[in-house]
Amino acid sequence: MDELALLHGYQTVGAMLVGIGIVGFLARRNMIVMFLSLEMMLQGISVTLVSWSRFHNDWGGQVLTVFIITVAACEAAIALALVLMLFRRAGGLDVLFWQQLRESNVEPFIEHELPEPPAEPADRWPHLPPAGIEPQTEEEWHRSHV
Amino acid sequence: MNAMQWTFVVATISGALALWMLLPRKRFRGRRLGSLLGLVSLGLFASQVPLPGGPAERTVFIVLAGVTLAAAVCTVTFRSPVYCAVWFGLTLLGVSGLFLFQGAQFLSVATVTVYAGAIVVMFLFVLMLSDPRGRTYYDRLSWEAMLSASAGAVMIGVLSMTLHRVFVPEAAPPAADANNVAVADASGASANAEATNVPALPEPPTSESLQANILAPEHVARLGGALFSRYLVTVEAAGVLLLVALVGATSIMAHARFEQLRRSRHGNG
Amino acid sequence: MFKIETLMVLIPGLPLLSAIITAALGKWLLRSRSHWPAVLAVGGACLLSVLLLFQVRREAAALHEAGDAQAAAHAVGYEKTYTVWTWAVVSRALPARATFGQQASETSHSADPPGTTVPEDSSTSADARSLEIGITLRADPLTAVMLVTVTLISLLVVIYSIGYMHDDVGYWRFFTYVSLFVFSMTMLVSASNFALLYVFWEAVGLCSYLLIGFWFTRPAAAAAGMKAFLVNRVGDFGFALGLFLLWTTYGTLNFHDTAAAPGILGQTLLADPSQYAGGWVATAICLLLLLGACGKSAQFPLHVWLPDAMEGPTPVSALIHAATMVTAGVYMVTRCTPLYLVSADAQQVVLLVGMITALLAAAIALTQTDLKRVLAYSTISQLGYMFIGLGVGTLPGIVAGMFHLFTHAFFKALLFLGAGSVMHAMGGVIDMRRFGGLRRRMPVTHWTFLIGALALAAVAPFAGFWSKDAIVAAISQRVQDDHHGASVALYQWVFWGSLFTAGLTAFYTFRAFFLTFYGEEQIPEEAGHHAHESPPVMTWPLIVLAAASVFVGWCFQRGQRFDHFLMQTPSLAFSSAQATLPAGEHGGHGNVAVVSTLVALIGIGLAAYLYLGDRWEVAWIARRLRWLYTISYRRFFIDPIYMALFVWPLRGLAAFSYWLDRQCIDRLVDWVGRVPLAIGASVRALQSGLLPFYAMAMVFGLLVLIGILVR
Amino acid sequence: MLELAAIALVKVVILSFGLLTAAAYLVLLERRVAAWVQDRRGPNRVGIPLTSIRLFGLGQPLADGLKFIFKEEFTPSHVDRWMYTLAPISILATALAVFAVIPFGDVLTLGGERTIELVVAPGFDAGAIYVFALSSLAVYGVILGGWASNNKYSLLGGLRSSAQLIAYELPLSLGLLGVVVVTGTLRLDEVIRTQANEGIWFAFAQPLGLIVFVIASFAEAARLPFDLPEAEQELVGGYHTEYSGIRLLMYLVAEFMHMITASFLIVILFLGGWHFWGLTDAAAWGIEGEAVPLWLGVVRIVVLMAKVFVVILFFMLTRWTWPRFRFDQLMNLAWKVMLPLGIANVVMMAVVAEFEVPLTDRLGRGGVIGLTWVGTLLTLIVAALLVPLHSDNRRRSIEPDLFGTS
Repeated sequence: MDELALLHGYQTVGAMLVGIGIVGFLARRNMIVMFLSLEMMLQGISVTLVSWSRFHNDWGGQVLTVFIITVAACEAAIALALVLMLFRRAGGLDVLFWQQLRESNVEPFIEHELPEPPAEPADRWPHLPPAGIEPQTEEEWHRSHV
Repeated sequence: MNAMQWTFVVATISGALALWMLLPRKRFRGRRLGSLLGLVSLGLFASQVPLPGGPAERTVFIVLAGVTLAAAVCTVTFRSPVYCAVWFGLTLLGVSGLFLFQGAQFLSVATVTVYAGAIVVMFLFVLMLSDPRGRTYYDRLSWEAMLSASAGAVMIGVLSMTLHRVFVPEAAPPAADANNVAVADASGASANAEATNVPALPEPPTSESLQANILAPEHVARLGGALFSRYLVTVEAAGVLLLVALVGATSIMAHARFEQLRRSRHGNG
Repeated sequence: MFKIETLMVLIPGLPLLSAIITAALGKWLLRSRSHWPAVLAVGGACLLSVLLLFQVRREAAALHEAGDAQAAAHAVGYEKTYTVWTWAVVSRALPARATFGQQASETSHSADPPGTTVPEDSSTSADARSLEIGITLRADPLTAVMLVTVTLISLLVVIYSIGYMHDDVGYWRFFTYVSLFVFSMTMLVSASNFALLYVFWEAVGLCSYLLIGFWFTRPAAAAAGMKAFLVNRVGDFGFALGLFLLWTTYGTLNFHDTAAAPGILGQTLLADPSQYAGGWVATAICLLLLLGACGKSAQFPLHVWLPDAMEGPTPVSALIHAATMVTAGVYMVTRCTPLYLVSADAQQVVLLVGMITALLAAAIALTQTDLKRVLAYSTISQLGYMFIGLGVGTLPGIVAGMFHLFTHAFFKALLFLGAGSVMHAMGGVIDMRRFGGLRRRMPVTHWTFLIGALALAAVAPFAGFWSKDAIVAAISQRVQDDHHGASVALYQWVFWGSLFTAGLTAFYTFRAFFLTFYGEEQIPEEAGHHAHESPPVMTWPLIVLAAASVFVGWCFQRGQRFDHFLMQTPSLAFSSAQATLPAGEHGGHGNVAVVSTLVALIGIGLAAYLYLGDRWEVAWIARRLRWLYTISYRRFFIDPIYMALFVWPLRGLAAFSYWLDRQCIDRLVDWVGRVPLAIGASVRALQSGLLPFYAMAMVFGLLVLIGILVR
Repeated sequence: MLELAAIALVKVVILSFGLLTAAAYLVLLERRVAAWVQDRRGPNRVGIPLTSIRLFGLGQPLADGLKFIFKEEFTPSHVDRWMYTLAPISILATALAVFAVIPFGDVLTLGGERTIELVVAPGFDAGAIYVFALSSLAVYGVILGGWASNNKYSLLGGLRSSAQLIAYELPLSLGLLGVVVVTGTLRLDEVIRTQANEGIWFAFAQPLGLIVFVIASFAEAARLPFDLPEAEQELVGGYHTEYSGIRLLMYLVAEFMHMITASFLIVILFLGGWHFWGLTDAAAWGIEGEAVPLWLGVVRIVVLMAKVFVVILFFMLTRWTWPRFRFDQLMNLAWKVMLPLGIANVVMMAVVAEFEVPLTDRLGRGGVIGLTWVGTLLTLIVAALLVPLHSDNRRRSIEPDLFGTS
């Protein structure tokens, strides 16, 4: 295999994962999704590390990735605990619930125009199977007999 | 600006647009156009990357990378957080496949075990308990969608262009001064590398040397050997870190539970 | 049985152990059993001290017999030192200024590794002084006597405290402090090094501070503790200066000789007293040390803290502020006798200070109504007596001062504990006007207090008589010897003054005694239901002390045992060789004894006449000699004078500094602080609290960095 | 290259068909066993269609399968359609994919020289972890199915199940770790080979590991007494309450696949895999050299399958003899009993592996094994003494006594 091309491809994939992770981290407001984006960035780094490990024919990159996984596990544990606590206090996972640490004279960021909540789909009762006879209502039965 | 640079610029712009369209916003969503633009962008980026190996390997790589990146985009753009998590699980599977493609068996399996098996499941837990239907407003809003998308896309563009410059030196742009084109051409790639501060890459490894070391059949034993000899101290540190994280998470939750109990005892006081 | 070194280490070690144990476990584990470590440790220390005393006596006697001729020639005493470990070593601390350049050039090319001994070259050895502070303990007769006194009184007081403090919230704390005090005091008297002496000098000061302010929730107690601490600082400042002067003069701070340098009070210098620095240096050293002693021993200018220190628990007053700690100054001056003998001026200052203190305190004590304060002023007065003894400048005088220290410890502890017993019964009331006629309710306290009062008044067979008499005799001896001396008038005045003071002492002591135990029975309402005799754990120490107050003077004075024993101390042994008078002419002063006893009896009689029953003369005197009465009652206005002289100016200075700090410096700082504030205000809007915003900033920063890196 | 792919494909096909069929017939077996335990007859009617030959009801699975397949594909309107479909697919896919690294025999020698290893992915060095990775992915099927059904029973079942699976993964891997420490490899065929070479199954050498592993496998396979995810009496079937038709079939098959996987793992790790004394040893048959003749390979496959069958029977008998745990008991058991026991096992095995040479010199092989048995007994006694009785059903305060008031 062309090792250089392999490395190039992996580096590009890693860079893209990092970039997409950045987009997710910046744009999304759900704390859990932000966290997923963060993990995605870590994945991008892992990809590049593993590819360098192969290119240099050295175990260091893979070992480092093992440590990244370890750290990610720790991070997930702590972050999840924190997020749960924040959720319990604020009643939501929005990261913008937590902007109390701003300067006192800075206006809080408030979303004035919230999107419409999606319409709950009307309760659709299960269809009867197409086979069989459709039952008549009482009224229809009455009409047919008038 | 030559064609290569134009490609990167177009790819970056279309990527930014695609991400912007795909990200949840208040009204307009334009998912199809976004997807299309995203595919275009991905294709443009991919067109600048030489693909490794024979046709079978190329196919496998393209599929793996494509699935990974598509799943990654879906992770950050889907509205329902549960879907995001599932897409992230798919991203992880893709990354795991990429690892396996590189011969890093242990890592590929460990990634799935730890990330997909434990971390993401935990997140799914939280998501399901916090908001089972995914109908909250903050999942339907992005913070500065355009700016964020541009930042990410520019990051990707800059990094890809840099990678391209490093790995494909002969395709690098000529020096900025148009008068020196001939000189730059004459001096060749190495001079160009010097001019752009690009360090020279080491020789790629041969297949035999890889088989002797990093692709050896006794993969796990080798990795373990490296972990527990050269990186032993780091392993210990990681162990301590895990322990501390365990204690920390437990104490945070215990504190929360304590607070809850206290409030229930003293009548919300 | 024990090696003498073991004893030396164990005596301070046991109380230290007890202090640590009580401090660590007292609050949680021991609680109401907190006294056990202290009792056991102090008891053990007392036992070991007695053993040490006998051992020292035996060895000293052996030394005397073995090298009789040589000992007589050099007049060396017995001493034993033991270095536990070397605490601080600074070699070649101070190259002499004159040879600095040469010294530097020498050291620069000397390849000696650090730690090698100072070169023996005589020209440089004087300059190359190395400061070595070892935890060095010594055993000699003086130390042994002090150790026995301290630990014995401490043991009795600790036992007494079990009853006195029994339901105090700080029970464990009390015994921690007391153990710590005993440790510090034993270390102080067994230190063989001025630096170590100074350390434990401060340590006993600290314990005193802690114990005066033991009931720190009472503002008066807290203020008294602070006052004691601050007044002592004045003295300690002088003491520290004295130490510096000693160091620059002699190049060492050790008492004993070491390999590096002969000690200040070591055999080498003692054998050849001409090596002592004379002139103004000697006087300065002595006066500075005296200042320290004045602070600790509450002598005239610095005596003001001691009466206030009575705010502490009464056992503490008995132990620290009457019997042991306040005698540290006396001990120190005695220890430094060779230094004082060099400077006659300093000796006379000591004498004068002692005289003024004794007279002043006695005069104040005449009119005080607070029983503990009367005792406090009598303590000051008696300490003044000790200083008179030390200031006489003859060996009998010095020994008499030490002897008075020894006997005074017993009967003053007795009196204080008796007062504590009364106070305990009266529910904390100590004003003599509010109680009276307690002799039937508290028979044991009454009798023991009587014995103590007789001893203090120096009535014939009691302890105080022998020691005070010895001092007066020493002065009279001096008067006789100095017939034609320049300062004979001074000694003459001091002689009469001390006799007069003795009379005053007898008077005020019995005034207090009569007011407390005789007259109409009167009990304050605070006493409640426990206006009765104290429990046995409190009365037994009183009885023991009373017995000691009766016999201790006669026992030790008989055949001048105490004198002979104390003479074995190296510095005193040297002094006996140097003194103007040979020792042993003590006792030929029958007429003096008769006179002083008469004076005491007159004082007692006067007190009995005035205060047994309701006499109109008391009121008449108070009315007719109103100004005298007021001066005495208001303690010669010394506190207001100090207030005006020191405290108010300092407060004014502090107020001015405060104003300066607030109005000028702080303003300046504020203005400096506004610069970053102004800068910060311009970028404050960035601190929006929005996490994504921060992340965005980071990403843009990263982009810029990457852009710069890849150009 | 192509040849390798072809061989792998053949293996995959054989394995999947074999497993699916086996799963189908195991349903029948289970029903028969249940009937036997409860002293009734069970399904014995369906035989060959269109005839009256009953064949002990062997046609029943076919009928069941047909019924499931031809039932209407019913999707409730309130479910999340994508996830609702994805969940059973993912659980079946992972359940099948596990078998990529599980050896179902030793080697087959075809034509005298070509040997085929009976594993789908023969060179995979991290096989054991792969098994764990995929079994942890099985959680997705359960939790997503529960969530997508949009039904509180389903969601509770899914959450319970995932908590249970995650909790019991730890003792499971600790049980495995004991074996790994001793053998020094993560390849399952190597594990079997180690046992075959020594002639001592790890069930004898590591009894504590076996106990921990078996109990954890029961929980991982969600079989009674750990079938809380379904708990028909409480949760109306748990996460597949809303499922029917072929999707339900996938879930059921996957469940049986999990049981089969667990049985395979128990057999491979602790019961010697294809090894049986005298029966599978080449030396016992007088065969020299490394080569294994075809018939011996077949014998080994048969031995392995027989062992797996026995373990599966054990699973089924357990199901009909034990009551179900309560959820807190389940969790207590996982974290307070199984985890310490697993750690004790690992420590014990690490000691044995570290001091193997001196211990064997001093005590002999049997002595070392005896030592581990003694250690196991001691550990179990200590655990029994320390751990509160989990069958204690008396009412007690749920709140921890944080304030020290009671």
